[in-house]
Amino acid sequence: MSGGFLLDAVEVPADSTALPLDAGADEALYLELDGWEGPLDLLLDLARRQKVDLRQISILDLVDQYLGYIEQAEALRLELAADYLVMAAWLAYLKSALLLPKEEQEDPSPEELALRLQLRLERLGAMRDAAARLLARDRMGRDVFARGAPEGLRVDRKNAWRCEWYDLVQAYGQMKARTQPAIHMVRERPVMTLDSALERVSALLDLKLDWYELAQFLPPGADRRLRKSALASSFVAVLELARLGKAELRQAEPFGPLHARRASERRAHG
Amino acid sequence: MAEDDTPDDLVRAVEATLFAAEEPLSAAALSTHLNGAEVADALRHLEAHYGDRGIRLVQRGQRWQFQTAPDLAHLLRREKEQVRRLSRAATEVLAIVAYHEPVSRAEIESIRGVQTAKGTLDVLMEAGWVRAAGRREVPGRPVIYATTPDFLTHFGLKSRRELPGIDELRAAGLLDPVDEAFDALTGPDDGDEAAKSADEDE
Amino acid sequence: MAEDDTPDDLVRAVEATLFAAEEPLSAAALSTHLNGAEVADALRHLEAHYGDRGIRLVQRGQRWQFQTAPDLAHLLRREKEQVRRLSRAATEVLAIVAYHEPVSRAEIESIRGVQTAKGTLDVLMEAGWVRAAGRREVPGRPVIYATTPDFLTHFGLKSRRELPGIDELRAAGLLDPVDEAFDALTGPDDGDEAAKSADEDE
Repeated sequence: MSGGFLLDAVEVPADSTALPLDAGADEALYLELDGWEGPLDLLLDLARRQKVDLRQISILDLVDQYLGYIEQAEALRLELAADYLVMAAWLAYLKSALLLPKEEQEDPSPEELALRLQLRLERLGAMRDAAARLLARDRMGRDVFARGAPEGLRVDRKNAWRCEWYDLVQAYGQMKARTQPAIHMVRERPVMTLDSALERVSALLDLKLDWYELAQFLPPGADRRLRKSALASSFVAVLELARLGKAELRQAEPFGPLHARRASERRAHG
Repeated sequence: MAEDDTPDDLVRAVEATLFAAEEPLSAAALSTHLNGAEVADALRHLEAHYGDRGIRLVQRGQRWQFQTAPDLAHLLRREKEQVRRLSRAATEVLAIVAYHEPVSRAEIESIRGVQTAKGTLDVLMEAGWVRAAGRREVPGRPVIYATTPDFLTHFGLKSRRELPGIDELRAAGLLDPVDEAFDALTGPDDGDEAAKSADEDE
Repeated sequence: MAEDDTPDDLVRAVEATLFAAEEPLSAAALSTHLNGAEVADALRHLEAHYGDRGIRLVQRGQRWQFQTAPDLAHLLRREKEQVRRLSRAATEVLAIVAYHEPVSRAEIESIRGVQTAKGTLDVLMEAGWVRAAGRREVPGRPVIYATTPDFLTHFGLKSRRELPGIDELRAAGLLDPVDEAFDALTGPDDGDEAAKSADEDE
């Protein structure tokens, strides 16, 4: 509600065309103070009284009418919103510019400004007419009516559940397996114990005083799994024999072949 | 009916008034609304006109109203079927009910090792595969659940004995009565009896 | 039309569905409701059948609905005055949105020459006639507004093209911004600037 006239005391006529601009001294001055939505609205109203076709209006006359209107309001000590006064000042400037000789005009020219004002008024006028025509249409609930008590449409969603017997049985088995107490059993497999490896390695080392590669301690013809176990046990066995001073170990490089031989009596006692 | 092509003003007025009315109107009320016009002929005319259409003009008691034709009522309350796969949890619960019925919810939870959301059993009952089958006569009288004939139909089974794999599962010891928690809940004797009675039910 | 006497099943179904619906229905929604039936012919058939009756079948936007014939307004209005009164500001803003959509608040204000109170747009949005329709991709990214299908329904418009006088307004350039109209009027011989900006437009 910006830009309205802020007055309650003045009578408001039902019809805005009752506004007399050239009111005589004893004629009542009616101002439709709440009716306008800003200075452009007031200008449009004034222009409409001048001519129906906004392209034909006289801007100079319009300026005079607006300024006259503002003067009257001021004479009545009506409090005018600032934008009405700003518009009045601008229109006063426009009027003086329009009356000046052409060569003294500034840029943009007053004709240009006047044309722009007229275009704005035309556009606002067009929308005002459009709004009126829109409201005059057959409106739902005023001129035409929808059905008073429609039954309404409803779509009930119903689930058709699916499950296969395999899913059912599998779910049951897996669930049972999940909740069954767990018992872990280690499968039996061929191993060479540390004791038997110690025995075996010692016996071999005692045969001759020579370097043996670790692989030579493994039982010939053993299957892969037994060889693994025998390798691990034999390795621990040679380490144990070395710790006891009964064997010597040698390895040329990291990860190279590991060799062992019986410790000589001399070195063993030395 | 050639007269239908151009309904007269009164017929049109009655038609529109009944259409827009929020409740059925008696002939007298209609007449009052239409400035005392005689509406009986118009009502008969409209009743005939709408006789074989998707809309009917019907008289209920002394009052008239439009409604959709009865044979089209199914259009107003349509059911839309939505195929949905049973969730894993629901499948497990269904399996437990099928293998162990009748079972209480506590027993189901004890077998699954997790709490059973109430919604899971609801889904199975909505699917029509599980039903409440009375109460177990133990403290608290819990509701017990069993499968339905629809369950057998859906899985193509003549009886629960045909449940594929049940013998294998039993042989594998997967159906042995449960753990200490279950025994503690129902008492060792009850547990045995329940298992026994479940067997006898078949 | 003799064919009217015995409407076929699809026509009856469309008739009943639209009659029972609480909201206008698009042809697509109707078709979905009727298991994918092709409803365009049935709609045209019904539109013609109800052309001169007390009830009309009308298209508003993309949606169809039954409503009373406008010439019977005087019979129905007395009990059912339920249309909210719009302030002049709201009416103008509504017209500007309808004729210029999509339009930003700044553009509305530039046409009206005054600031638009926030409440004015709110009233129109609350009435369901105007909605926010995204943002304009210019600095500040202002929200832009457009009308809704309910706007068309309320004012009895098949589409925005039926807005009163919109063709004339467009032809007269009255829906173009002042700057554009100014350039169009003054043309290239109005000095360098106009010529330049005309070039830039191309």
